[in-house]
Amino acid sequence: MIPGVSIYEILTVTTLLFFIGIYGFVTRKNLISILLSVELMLNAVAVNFVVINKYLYPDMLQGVYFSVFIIAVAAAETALAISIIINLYRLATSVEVKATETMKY
Amino acid sequence: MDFTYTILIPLIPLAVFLILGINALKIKENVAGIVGVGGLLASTILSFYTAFQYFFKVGKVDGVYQTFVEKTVWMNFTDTLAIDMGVLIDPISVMMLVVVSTISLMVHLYSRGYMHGDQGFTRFFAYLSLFSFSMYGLVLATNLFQIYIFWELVGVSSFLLIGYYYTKPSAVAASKKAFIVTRFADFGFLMGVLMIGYYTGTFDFMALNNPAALQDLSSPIMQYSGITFMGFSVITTALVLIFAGGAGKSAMFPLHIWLPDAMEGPTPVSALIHAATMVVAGVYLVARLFPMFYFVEDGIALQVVAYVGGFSSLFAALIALTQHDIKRILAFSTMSQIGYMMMALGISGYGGVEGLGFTASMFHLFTHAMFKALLFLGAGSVIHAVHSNVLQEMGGLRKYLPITHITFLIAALAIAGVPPFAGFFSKDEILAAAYESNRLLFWVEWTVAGLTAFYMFRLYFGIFWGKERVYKHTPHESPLSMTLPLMFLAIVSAVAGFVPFSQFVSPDLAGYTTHIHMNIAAMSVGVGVLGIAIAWIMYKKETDIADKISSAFGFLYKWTYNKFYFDEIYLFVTREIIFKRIAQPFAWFDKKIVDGTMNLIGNSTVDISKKIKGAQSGKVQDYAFAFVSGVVIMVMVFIYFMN
Amino acid sequence: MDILSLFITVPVITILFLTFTKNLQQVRIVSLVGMLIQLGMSINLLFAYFKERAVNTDMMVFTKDYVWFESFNIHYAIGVDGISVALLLLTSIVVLAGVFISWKVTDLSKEFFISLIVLATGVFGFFISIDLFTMFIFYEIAVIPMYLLIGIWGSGPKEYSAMKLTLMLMGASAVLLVGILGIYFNSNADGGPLTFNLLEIAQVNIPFEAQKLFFPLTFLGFAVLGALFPFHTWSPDGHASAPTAVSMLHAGVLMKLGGYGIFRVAMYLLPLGAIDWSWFFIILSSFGVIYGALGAIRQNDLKYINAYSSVSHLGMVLVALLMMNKTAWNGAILQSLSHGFMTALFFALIGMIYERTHTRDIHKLGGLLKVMPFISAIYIIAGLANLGLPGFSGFVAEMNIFVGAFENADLFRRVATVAVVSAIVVTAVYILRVVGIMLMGPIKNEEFNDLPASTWYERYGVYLLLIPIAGMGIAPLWLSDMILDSLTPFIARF
Amino acid sequence: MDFSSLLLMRHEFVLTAILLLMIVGEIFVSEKNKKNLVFLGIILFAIHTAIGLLPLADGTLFGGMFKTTILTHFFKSVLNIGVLILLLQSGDWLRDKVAGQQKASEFFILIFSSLLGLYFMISAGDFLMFYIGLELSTLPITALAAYESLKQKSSESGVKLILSAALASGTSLFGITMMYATSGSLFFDAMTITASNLTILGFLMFFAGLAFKISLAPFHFWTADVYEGAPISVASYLSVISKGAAAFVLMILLFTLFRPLESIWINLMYGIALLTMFIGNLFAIRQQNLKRFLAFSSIAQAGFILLGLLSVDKLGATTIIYFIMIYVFSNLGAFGVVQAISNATGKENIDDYDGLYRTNPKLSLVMLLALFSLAGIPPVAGFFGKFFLFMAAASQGYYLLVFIGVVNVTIALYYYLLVVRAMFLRKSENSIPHFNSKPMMRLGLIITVLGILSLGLYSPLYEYIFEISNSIFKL
Repeated sequence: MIPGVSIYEILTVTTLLFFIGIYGFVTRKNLISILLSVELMLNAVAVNFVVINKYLYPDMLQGVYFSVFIIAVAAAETALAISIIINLYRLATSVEVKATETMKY
Repeated sequence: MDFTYTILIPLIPLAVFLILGINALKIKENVAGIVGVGGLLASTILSFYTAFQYFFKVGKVDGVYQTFVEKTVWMNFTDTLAIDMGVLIDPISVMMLVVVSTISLMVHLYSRGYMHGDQGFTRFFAYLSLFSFSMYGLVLATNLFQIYIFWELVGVSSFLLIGYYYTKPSAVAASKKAFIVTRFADFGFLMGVLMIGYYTGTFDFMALNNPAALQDLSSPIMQYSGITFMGFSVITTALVLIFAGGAGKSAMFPLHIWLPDAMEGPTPVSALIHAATMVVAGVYLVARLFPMFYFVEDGIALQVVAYVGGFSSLFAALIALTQHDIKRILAFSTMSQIGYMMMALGISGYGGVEGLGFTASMFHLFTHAMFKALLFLGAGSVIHAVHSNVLQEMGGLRKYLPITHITFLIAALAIAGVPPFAGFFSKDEILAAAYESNRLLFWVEWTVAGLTAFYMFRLYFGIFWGKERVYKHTPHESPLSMTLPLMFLAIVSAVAGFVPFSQFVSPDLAGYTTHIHMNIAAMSVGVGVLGIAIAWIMYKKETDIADKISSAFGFLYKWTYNKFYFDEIYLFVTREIIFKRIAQPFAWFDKKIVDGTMNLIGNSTVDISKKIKGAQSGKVQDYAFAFVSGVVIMVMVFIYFMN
Repeated sequence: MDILSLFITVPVITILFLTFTKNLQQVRIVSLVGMLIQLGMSINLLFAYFKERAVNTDMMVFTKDYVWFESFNIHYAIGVDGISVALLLLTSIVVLAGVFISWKVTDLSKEFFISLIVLATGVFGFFISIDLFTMFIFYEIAVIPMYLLIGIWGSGPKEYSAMKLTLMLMGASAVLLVGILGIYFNSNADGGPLTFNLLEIAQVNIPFEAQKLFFPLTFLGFAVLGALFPFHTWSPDGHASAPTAVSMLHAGVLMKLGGYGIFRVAMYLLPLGAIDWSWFFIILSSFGVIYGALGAIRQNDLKYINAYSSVSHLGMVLVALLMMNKTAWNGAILQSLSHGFMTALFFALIGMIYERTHTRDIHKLGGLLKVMPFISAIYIIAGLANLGLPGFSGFVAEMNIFVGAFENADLFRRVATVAVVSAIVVTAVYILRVVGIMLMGPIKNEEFNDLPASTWYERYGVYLLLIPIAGMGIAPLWLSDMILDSLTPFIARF
Repeated sequence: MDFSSLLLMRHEFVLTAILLLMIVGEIFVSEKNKKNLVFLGIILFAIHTAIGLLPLADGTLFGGMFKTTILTHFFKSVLNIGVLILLLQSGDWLRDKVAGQQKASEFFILIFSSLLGLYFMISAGDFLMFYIGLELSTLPITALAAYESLKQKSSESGVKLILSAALASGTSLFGITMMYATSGSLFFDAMTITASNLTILGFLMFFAGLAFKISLAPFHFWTADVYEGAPISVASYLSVISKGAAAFVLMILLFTLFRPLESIWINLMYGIALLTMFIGNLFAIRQQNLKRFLAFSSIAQAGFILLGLLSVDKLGATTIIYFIMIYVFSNLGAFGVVQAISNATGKENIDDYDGLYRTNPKLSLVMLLALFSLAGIPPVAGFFGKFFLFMAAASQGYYLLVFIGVVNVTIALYYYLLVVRAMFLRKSENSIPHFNSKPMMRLGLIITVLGILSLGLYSPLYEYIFEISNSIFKL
């Protein structure tokens, strides 16, 4: 509950954040930065949960818990993704998206 | 009186056919001959016994010949409509039995000599028996459908016999032609039968040929006669269609084209099928339904019969003048004589002396069968001797083939209508009948009588007199097995005329007495003798008159020689129109359009999948984009529908 | 085990035995014995039927009913009437003949006979079942083995033909399935439970709209199998590529499923729809009659000729079915039977000729009557039977069709009738064309002179098919009366 | 508190136990015995499957976060059997190819944890549990997709999978937040779903995430690539187990939680079903690699599953579960054969199968049955599954959709027959030589074949599902 800041502003921000994430996902050339964009999306969601929880339903903490779990899962996800990307780098000596276009049609 | 045994008359030849047919390859020639002839002899005896019993034992009951029917259901169409199988014994069927048996027996005997040494001997006799079976069945038929069934069967046996020399392309073509043309006619016949069946509710002759019912428009068989088709009562239409079937079998104009080609068959076959018996089936059919033809709508259908018959006889006679193949000449003369019979039926009345035409027609059928069979068998004997059937390659054969010569002469005189031979009486009656009822047709037939006499004697002189030809090996008289039938038939054709035919056969089954009509007889004999005389002048000695005349009437000659180009017209219709213009486009349409569309559906599916493969680009970001846009589209669609 | 279920179990057992066979000889013996038993059973069934019919006046006799999927009210329900009895007899005879004819199949023979008998099982099942669901299952079971049979043992462009045939028939079954489901979900129109059972549905009066919607679907679904114009194109290619026995079975029996299904399902269950749509399908099918006949005139491949003549003959069946009276229907059933025997006989003979001369092009053949008299003579007989010569089954069937079709007095049906009748002429033309070119005339190819004569199994196969053709043609009364009597419940619906 | 209630989580506990056992084994078993861990894992899982079949009471735990009903119980057993077959089929591969690299037990650990995730997803009672289950089922598989660390394709598929998965989960989470905002709770029972715009927006985004897992068009693009790159057992796990579970969950959620939005998602399913069927089939037609081929075919199958959703009642639920069950067996059969051949020869293209029947008749017959079952040809099970789905759709009067569906069956039949053609019709001199498949593989295939042959004809099974599928509405 931040005084003077209505839920709408925050939600607008998070929504922007989410779509920036998507935009980044679709446009980045580098796998790592794509990963970062994914993180952006997830964080947007996490913030969403907290805010909705605090502003609309302050009597329970479901949203907060949820955001905690999101953060944890996101961490795991990132770790896994990074390891796979490293493995890919070992094989393709590149972390560009181009390196992942051998299978198509 | 019980005539059930007559069922054996057809069944015996059937049995023979099955025996010979199933092991055609095993049975030896002489065995086959004996079995075949024996079987037919039995049927013949039965037929004559039947005739004797029918006409003399039973005779007339209160002045009318009885009709005996033995039948059993063969197949049910509906509760009321069914096909029966059975035998119908009345004057004309008995008369036909006699004719068929006699000729068939003679031909069987003759064939034993004529076909001697042919490797298909057994097959030939099997076919002959099949034909005899079918013909008997046709003659004895109790209803339209039965007659149609055996009608088809005689057609197929004729097909088999014409194509007997199946390695000869011309024979194959002829047999095909014969079958298909008659089949085409049978299409009409069948339609007629269907119409009769539907509108009168029965196929049975006894029910159909009931004059009282036919004249009373409320009777069950005439109840629908009010319905008209192209201005005629449906019944009339049906009768005309049925006559079309008959015309096909009897080679009436314009369905006659198959008959000359049919001469490709062995000569005995031509004698049996294409001269004496099968080709007159059409006449028999009309005679069978004569009451219907006569009473329905005052015999409009009968008019058709008369004119078609009359025209055909003239048409055929003209063609016969110029042909060179002796069998074809005989074939055309057959056609013309059948035209006579049709015409006679056509102009006949019903009761008493009125029915002279009917009687005459049947009488002529009877006598004609005898002498025309004789002519063919004689011709066969000639061909057997000189191994050719072209007139130009013959001449002066009378001293080589004395018996054949005499018998042939008798037959020729008979057909030319010279008294006291059989032809004279029947032809005289026909002309008399025509004179009474239709002058135009009378004069036509009178001319035809002259023409007949002329071309017959052209043939006769051409073969047996004229200039001596050089033959590869000198011709010799045929064996007894062949000449015996000739002599027998010669005697018959000489005396058959004295049978008091009208006593036995008349439309109303009552019978009556006829006398020679002197003036008409004089006219017909006169024109006949005239024809003979001209032939004598032109062909007795080797002269060039014939060529002069033929060149004088150049194009007329060419026309008649080419049978008025009828074959060509038919060829054009079948080859050019039906095959090229109809069937071929159909085949194309099927291959390209119908099948094409089916394949198109399949191929286009595959093509689409080729086209869209790019979507699976392998770029994870494209996938993401697709994912997001998928969501967006869903949302937009939802918004569109909700608001 | 009841008398009818045996018709499925015996083939299945035969198949099981086949899987354990070691060599070609065993394969032949097993399949022959199995199918002999099958034939024996159908003959036995025929007499049993007559005996039963004398005391039992139900539409279907020997009915058995086992619940299968309770919640859908799907049953394994079986029963027969005169029609199905006749068709069962046809099937078992043709299958047995097929076994004889394919005696010489050596490549993967075990698999061949297995698939052949699987096909037969489907057909048997189809004819005995009175539950739409089981009917549909058997229908597809009968269709699918064709792919392997044509694809593996066929000739010519076999992969193309096999795929085309399978897909077109499956596409048809797509339409059919919609129709069947439509019937099912309207079978509670009178408030009863939903059911697939033919007899129960027949008691319900399905609303007219539903009938109008689902009749064409059901009709088409079956009619494609019945080679209705313009969905016939699978049949010429399929037959041309298929091995002999398969063509026999397919043209002789499988295509009959179409007409039977149309009659038993589409028309019996949806009479109003049938009346409403008949004009349209009469146009198609009567056109198909002429079309097939004319198509046959121009073909040079024996199998194509026969395939197109099948299109024409089965077109007659469809027309007759749509003519809506007992006589025509009787004709249709008889035509199904007679065409089944005749076309099977034709394909058998074609197979023999091809086996010897290695060509099916009639212009390459000639004068066969001299070199292989038995086969050629039978071919001529079959041809004459095919063009409806009295004394053979074709005549009986066609006359029933014609008379029945003629019962309709309105102009439209009259025209259709005349068109159909006129086919007898065209038929004669193409039959005689083949006979003239191929069997008669001089011998075209000297090698033909020393061709082997027909073997015992070929003769058995041929006789097996020839006897019923002649039998039906000479003494049709018992058969046609049996069928006529079974038609009463159908006519009652119209 | 009474711990006996925890027995409701029997599946989860037993599986966790096995999981830990495997880890322990991984740690303590000596190098040369690592191979035998494969047997250990399979045997343990077999035991787990057996235990799973024991009856289980309905009930909820953790205040409704975790629910189990006879239906979920049944479905978990289906998944167990599926995984068991899958393990049997990949056992030889693990022993011969992988065990050398000391990674055999990892495979089990990851598979089991993913399965655990599916369990939680299935019996989730609120979105948190659901989310955890979802991620827990996805992440290990992404690791497994990249399992063959020496193959670039494998890593590539791993990358593609994890990135797309992240995107998907992100999207669905965002949707969840919206629904949370409108309904004020994350507990399914406590949530009051109303057809407000925000809720529907949220639902759609959430659905996208689930659709990704079921690989419905247009969220399916990852499928083919991942399947191709990943090891076959992983591909088959993705296409059979996780897809099936996700479809099951989708059904439960739509039928219970999102019932208020029925009018909306019915149309949505209608459209998606059409799209998915066509996309799947049209792409499958021209595939050469069997893994891609099966990927697209499984997409098409998913499209058929949606037909069942159109009738929101017992019938729909039953047909869907029944179909999934049959689909598990059929697809495992197909994948099994592909794996057997790929293990023996490394060949994965349709052309390589030319003349297979003449060299390996048994395998070809298994493949034939599996493909016919996928295509829906009687009398094998697939036919019944499809037919009943069509009945479900038709029962609501969607005849047009049914028709299109059957047309798609025909298209599908075409490409399945292409494989049959290669195996049976074609002859080839360099066709795959004869080989005897390993005992475990053989066992796995035999089980699938038995399933394919019996499941359809044995009606009591369907009736049983029909009985228990009531409980879905009690959730």
